[in-house]
Amino acid sequence: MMFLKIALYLILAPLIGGLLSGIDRKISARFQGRQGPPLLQPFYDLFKLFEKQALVVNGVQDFFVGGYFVFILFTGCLFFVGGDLLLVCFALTLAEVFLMMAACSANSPYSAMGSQRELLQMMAYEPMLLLTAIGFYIATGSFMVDDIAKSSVSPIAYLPGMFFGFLYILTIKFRKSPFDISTSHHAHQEMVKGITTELSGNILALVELAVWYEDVLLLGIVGLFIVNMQWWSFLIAAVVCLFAYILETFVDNLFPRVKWNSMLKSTWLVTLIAGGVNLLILTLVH
Amino acid sequence: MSKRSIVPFGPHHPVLPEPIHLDLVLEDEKVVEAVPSIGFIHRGLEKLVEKKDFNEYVYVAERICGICSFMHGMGYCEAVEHVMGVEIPPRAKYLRTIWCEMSRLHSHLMWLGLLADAFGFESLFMQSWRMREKILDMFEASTGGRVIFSVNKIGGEMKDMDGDMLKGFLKILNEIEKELRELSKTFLDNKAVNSRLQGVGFLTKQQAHDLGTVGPFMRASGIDRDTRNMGYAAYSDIDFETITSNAGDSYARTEVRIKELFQSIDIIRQAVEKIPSGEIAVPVKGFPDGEYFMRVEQPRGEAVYYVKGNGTKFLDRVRVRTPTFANLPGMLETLKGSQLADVPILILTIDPCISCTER
Amino acid sequence: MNISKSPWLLHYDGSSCNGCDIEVLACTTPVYDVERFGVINTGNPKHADIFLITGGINSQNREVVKQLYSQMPDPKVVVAVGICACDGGIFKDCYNILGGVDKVIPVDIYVPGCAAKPESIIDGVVKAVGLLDKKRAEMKANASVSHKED
Amino acid sequence: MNFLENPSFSYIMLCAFRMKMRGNKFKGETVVIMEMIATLMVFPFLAALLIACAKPGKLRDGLIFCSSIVIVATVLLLCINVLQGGKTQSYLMETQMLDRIFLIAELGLMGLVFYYGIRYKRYYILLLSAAGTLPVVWMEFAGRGAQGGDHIVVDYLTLIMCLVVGVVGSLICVYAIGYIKDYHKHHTEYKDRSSFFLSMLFVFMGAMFGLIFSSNLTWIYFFWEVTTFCSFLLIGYTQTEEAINNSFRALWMNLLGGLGFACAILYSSMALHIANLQDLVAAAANNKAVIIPVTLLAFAAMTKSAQMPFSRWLLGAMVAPTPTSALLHSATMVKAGVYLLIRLSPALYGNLAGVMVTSIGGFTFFAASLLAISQSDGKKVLAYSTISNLGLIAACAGVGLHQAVWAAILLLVFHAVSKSLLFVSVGAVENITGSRNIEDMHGLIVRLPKLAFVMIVGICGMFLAPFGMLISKWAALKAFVDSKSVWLVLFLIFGSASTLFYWGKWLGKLVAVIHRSAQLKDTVRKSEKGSIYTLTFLVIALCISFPVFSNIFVEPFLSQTFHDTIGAIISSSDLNVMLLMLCMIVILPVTVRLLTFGKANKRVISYMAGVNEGDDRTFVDSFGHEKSMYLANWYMDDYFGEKKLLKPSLVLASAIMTILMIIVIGGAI
Amino acid sequence: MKLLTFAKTELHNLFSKPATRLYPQEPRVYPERTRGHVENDMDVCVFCGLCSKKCPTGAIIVDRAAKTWSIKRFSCIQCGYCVASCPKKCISMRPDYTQPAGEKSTETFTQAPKDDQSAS
Amino acid sequence: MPENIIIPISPDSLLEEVLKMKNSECRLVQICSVRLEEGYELSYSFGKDYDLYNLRFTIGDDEEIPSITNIYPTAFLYENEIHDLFGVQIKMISVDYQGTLYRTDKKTPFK
Ligand code: NFV
Ligand code: SF4
Ligand code: SF4
Ligand code: SF4
Repeated sequence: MMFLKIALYLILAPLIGGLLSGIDRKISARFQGRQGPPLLQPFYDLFKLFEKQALVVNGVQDFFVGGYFVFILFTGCLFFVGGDLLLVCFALTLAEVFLMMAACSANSPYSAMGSQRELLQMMAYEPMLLLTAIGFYIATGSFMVDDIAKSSVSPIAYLPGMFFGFLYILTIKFRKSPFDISTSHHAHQEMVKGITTELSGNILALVELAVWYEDVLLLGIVGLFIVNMQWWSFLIAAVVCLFAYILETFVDNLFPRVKWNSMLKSTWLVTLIAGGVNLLILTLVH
Repeated sequence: MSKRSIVPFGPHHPVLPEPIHLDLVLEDEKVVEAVPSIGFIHRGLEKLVEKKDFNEYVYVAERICGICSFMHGMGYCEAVEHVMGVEIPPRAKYLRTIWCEMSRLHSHLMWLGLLADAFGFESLFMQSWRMREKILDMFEASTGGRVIFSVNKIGGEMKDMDGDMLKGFLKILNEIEKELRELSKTFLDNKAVNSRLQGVGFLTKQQAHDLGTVGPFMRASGIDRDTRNMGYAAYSDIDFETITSNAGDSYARTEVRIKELFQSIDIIRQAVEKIPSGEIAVPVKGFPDGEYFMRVEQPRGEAVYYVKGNGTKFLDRVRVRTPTFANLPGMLETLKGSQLADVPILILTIDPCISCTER
Repeated sequence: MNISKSPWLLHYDGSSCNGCDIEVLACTTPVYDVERFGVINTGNPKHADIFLITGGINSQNREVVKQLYSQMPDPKVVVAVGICACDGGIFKDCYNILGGVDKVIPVDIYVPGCAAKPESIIDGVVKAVGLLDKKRAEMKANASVSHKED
Repeated sequence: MNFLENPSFSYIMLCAFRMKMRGNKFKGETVVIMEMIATLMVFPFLAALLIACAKPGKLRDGLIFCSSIVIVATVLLLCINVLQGGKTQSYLMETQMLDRIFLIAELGLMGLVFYYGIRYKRYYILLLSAAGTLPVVWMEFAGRGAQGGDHIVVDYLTLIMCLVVGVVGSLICVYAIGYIKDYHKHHTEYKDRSSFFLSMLFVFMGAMFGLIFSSNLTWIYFFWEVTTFCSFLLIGYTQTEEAINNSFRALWMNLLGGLGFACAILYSSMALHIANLQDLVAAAANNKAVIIPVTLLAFAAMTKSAQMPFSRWLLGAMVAPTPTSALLHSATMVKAGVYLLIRLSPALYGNLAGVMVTSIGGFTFFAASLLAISQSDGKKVLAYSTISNLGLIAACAGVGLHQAVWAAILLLVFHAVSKSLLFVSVGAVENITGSRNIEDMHGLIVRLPKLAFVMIVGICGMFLAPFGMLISKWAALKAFVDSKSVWLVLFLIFGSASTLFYWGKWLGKLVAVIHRSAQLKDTVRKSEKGSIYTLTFLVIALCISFPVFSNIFVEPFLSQTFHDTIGAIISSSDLNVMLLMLCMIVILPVTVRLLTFGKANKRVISYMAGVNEGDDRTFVDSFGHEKSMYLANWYMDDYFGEKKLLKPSLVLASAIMTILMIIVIGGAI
Repeated sequence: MKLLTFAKTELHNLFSKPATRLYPQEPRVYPERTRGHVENDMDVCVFCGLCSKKCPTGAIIVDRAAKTWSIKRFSCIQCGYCVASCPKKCISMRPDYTQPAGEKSTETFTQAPKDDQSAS
Repeated sequence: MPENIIIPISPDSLLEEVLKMKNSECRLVQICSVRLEEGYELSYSFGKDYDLYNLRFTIGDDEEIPSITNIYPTAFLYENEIHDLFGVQIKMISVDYQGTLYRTDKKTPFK
């Protein structure tokens, strides 16, 4: 069963992630009054990148990116086999640190600046991520994804604030405007391409692929707010996930990119207010 | 060692529409020092006067820049006309005025888009450029070019716009005006956008004066000067007021430019109403002899065309002082102490045009 | 899979007058929307497949263009947009213009026009895309040949 | 040679022990244990004496090396012996004479403090010292003190502390052999008093052993004051203006804590008739007034472990040569504070004293990790990180729950090992490059690959899954949630996020791959190397084996202290997952290399906006010249700088502490 | 709300037809004035060479002897100066464009011998 | 339309005249050089409202003129440009690019 789940995740996640990314690009284009690329464009891009020669500035970049890739996959597997949510957060951090180190190792100005910003982003969203896990724990009595998914009431009933907070940091994690400060899907960044500046060809492809895996993982957490014992709750969760994703696209097109200090301040504030108050009430009631 | 990074910014950089280079000294992301370097687009076209005769040079002049192309051609022509004492027909003056303002419209809309892009608002960029396309269509229909027009010549214009065409244009302008109202809300009222513009790149009135700034960049710091008031082309017949703002920051510059968009639409309307019929050019005889400093208000501010002739068909000297050249010191001033994330905005709020600057 | 389905652009403004430059940018905006062909304006040589250059080469940007070109991964295609990029255009007699882009790097596609119209730029890109596939096939063939030699 | 008095006292003590033991009828096995304890308490002082007299040279180095080995061996033997016995041992019920000796030593110590106070014209020191020592001495001599109770207790916590102090402490001493030579080579402006320095390190260890074995409050107090005084001497080692100022700051803060300790002794002896730490904690359950000495002791502990209003002394301690910092931060001194808090923790459960400790601890954790962000001095970052981690340990101890204490102990151990590793590696780097600034560690992976690797291990050990500290943080988080401490949870999550930032950026600096030509010659000495690699090994070994460690040492202690046993804090499935992660990290480089992936890669220069000059080091600047590119990390001084944050944090922490202390003590009276 | 000023435009765009012109699937119809490329009515040309002399980029080569008129399409900047200066008004500006190509080619037109015409 | 006012001065009185302009609240509009058979003709243009005052003087090929960047700091771009393109010797420009503002292959092409 566990291996089946892992296999399913490993196979389906990139498909779903790629497709979502395609939807994102298509809808973004339509928001901007453009025709937009074909739906399968992200896959074309990925295959192309795998076909291309990779340019590296040193020999350790691919090692770090490999670490990033492997640990993102690992984290996803851990989540979908029903592992410990806190450990999922920690493993995700580890993966991100690998990516950050890949950027630093390049020793190039834009990639280094990107890595500092990436760290800052991590600093911004990390509290809310942990708080979400804690929220699940208090609401359902367990950190295990398996147990949380089997609760009798959807956790969101207890965790509306956390849900909001999580959606908020999701913008950072999805690298969407206004929080796409370390690297962006859009061109014209003061960072050039930020952390991915020095990555190219198949190494870049790995990063893209990892992002898809990660997107699915994050949407999994969104879904976790919704699911409960009933089978149909999974359907609702899927719809909510899709909706959350499109919402992020909408937001992406609605805001200018903010500066790092606004990002940090607002994210921490939202964490403190939406998450903290939710936590306070939960502990008082439970 | 220090907590300062030293990094190159440009000449190739995705936020830069054109190559310019800055040595940035950064603390975290605070710009401690910015040393500019230009010359990546320098062609040396002023020296072409030795090879192209003064009539042919119009085509060079309008290729100083593809954004403010029309007024470059016109400014050069007016300067030579002054030297030669040529009076162009009134209809030509009005045609020039209309095209001037259309240039301003497309340039400012383009700038709005680039600014939006600089603060990472892609959809706003798309929206602005989408509107700009309408102006370009108008240009294409009237001049045959979208960015390089080739309608100016010494002594007048080469192409005319008939009544139907002008009427059609007015209709399009009405549409644009409506869309512009909607668009300006996002630029001027949106809190998130405001946070990226307000207080960013502040320049006092005194600084603006001392640094010799021109155009909307200067007017946003509260100096009331607009070269159009000198009344070249048909501006002396047109009723308009100089737009200024006192805030002196990037927001004020946006505001001034947006207001100028509405103003340009208004000027075109007035011009279409008043345009007299008649010839669009007079024949020009002889060769220029003498000198003149011609000043016109480009979208980015006052440009100076200095022409010196010697009585042959080759001029002695043509010198163009473009607004961006004058605004660069002001931009450097605003860069000091700014955030790296603001650097694109600061570079853009002067609406730099490097190919103009370097010629 | 065809590379041609995902051509990513790097745009550098050599010493253009901005005319071609803004037309290239206009291609990405709603009315022309080159993303229809999967084109992304990456702004980073290391991600790009197609190098779009507007304007001619002068003494100061010569090295820059060469460097950007060298930082692009294979296969890559160079498109010279505008007459300036093709042969220096009206500025070719200027003291600081060395000529078209082909003076410093090999150019695969020339897009004429002053300024080049968005439509011709699109045509140029579509042509470039075709070349990309060809170059990749060659690259693969070469790679397998050298493998056998090992 | 005033400091020699300590060792001479200790020699007397050793004799006294022996006499005492002959008098008691112990079973053979216990006698062995007792002998070992006595050795640990006395031997370091003896070693110190010898080292102090020795001239710098091979002989002295050998002496240090052998002494360290003796100490480590004794500690290990002791552990094995006690573990075989399997229960808590307590000794020395009646020790009139020893008590007297301690009191005299106490007075001697006061005399020394007086001497320095007068010599450097810091008269407030005299006041503080006298105010603490004299009443206690008076109480004892006047016979007003409580009698009875064990004087020496050995339980699992003692063993853990023994291991930390013995093993880590000895490694640092060994490291110091090589370090101090280089130090004086680089700093010819300071007088070479290395023998004194090295001997003080041993005195310190001896005092720590004394402190952790003692159970009698007066004894603990004595050793407590010895560590205070020792750290004073060590911090002031270079005798520069700054060093002296900082050493006095450390002295007065710790004396103030000592004063609190003295008050606690007075109160508990005279009002409660309890003279022994364990008894005091045990009495907390049914005697409300116990909270007063407990609060005072907690106060003392927090000064010693540099909690927020008192954090500045630890930062000042940075002026001393690195082994001092390593010792103060990891194995000794500050650990004495949190050790005491852990001992007290059952008495802190669910009362205001506990609230005081948790809120100060939690706040310190958060504030210090924010402050660390703005630091570029490697040692200062380490210092703030120490303060912050101690805060976390204190908070855990203050919660007073089974799980929390588990976390506290593991944090203590992991921190000791990782932090000392970091200190010694920073020290080694400093000796080679002449700078301990993190900015200067740019590209260390190329310049000094081995040291960089070691440092990376240390840093990962501080904040990354699946390495040490994170596991304990994880347990702490669970404990906070379970105890419904919302504030602590918030402090912890925000604090960890900041922790992530400052470690992450340091890590980034290290791994930057710079030009080969920057490679440096690795001149780390043998002794330093030995110590560094052993510590590295320990960090990794602990990561892998901590469940075993927890099983053998921590859980038995907890079931003793809390009289219940609960299941594994971290489930075995999670442990497996983490082990898997560890394995993945290890095999990753191999797999990446093995996969065809990356074979066709082509090396190019990095992107520098098109103006890169030849290689990655320089670019063409605005004047057309070559300029070297330079990359610095973020410090966000405007937000997290000391100027911005330090004062408010200190004020806030002082306010919390004062108010809570007044409420607690006032309420109890 | 003051944060969502763009939402209206955004949603409007989503639900209306994109502004994109589907070039090249749908060919573009240019306005008549568009300066695309120059063409010479070879029958009228008298090979006076004025166009060649005036052309700012030297794109036109006139060979009187061979009766050829060539244009370097990849040098022509569509300024229209040749059109304006041709005494016979045989050069005209056409809206459609020279196609991009891999090589910079020159197009040469030869005047058909006049007598041939009358003969047929 | 306001006229161009050309004020002939001697090269030695340049700083003095520029200072006068500064004191009467003029802004620097531009500096322009024209190559003569021998030497250069320089115009320093100052603006007040819509009036344009041009200080005009000629110098010989090897003559040196002082920089006005002390009075008008923004003149540095103009002065560097004139130096790089024409080869006019200007003393003590603050921020002197020393010929690298325009890095042309052919040095001082207007000379
Ligand atoms: N700077 C500048 Fe221009 C304008 N407006 C002109 O003179 O854009 Ni290219
Ligand atoms: S080809 Fe024409 S429009 Fe394009 S850059 Fe050159 S001069 Fe400008
Ligand atoms: S100017 Fe006209 S007639 Fe003369 S050669 Fe050219 S095309 Fe022929
Ligand atoms: S349009 Fe202009 S460039 Fe083209 S051939 Fe005619 S004169 Fe020459």
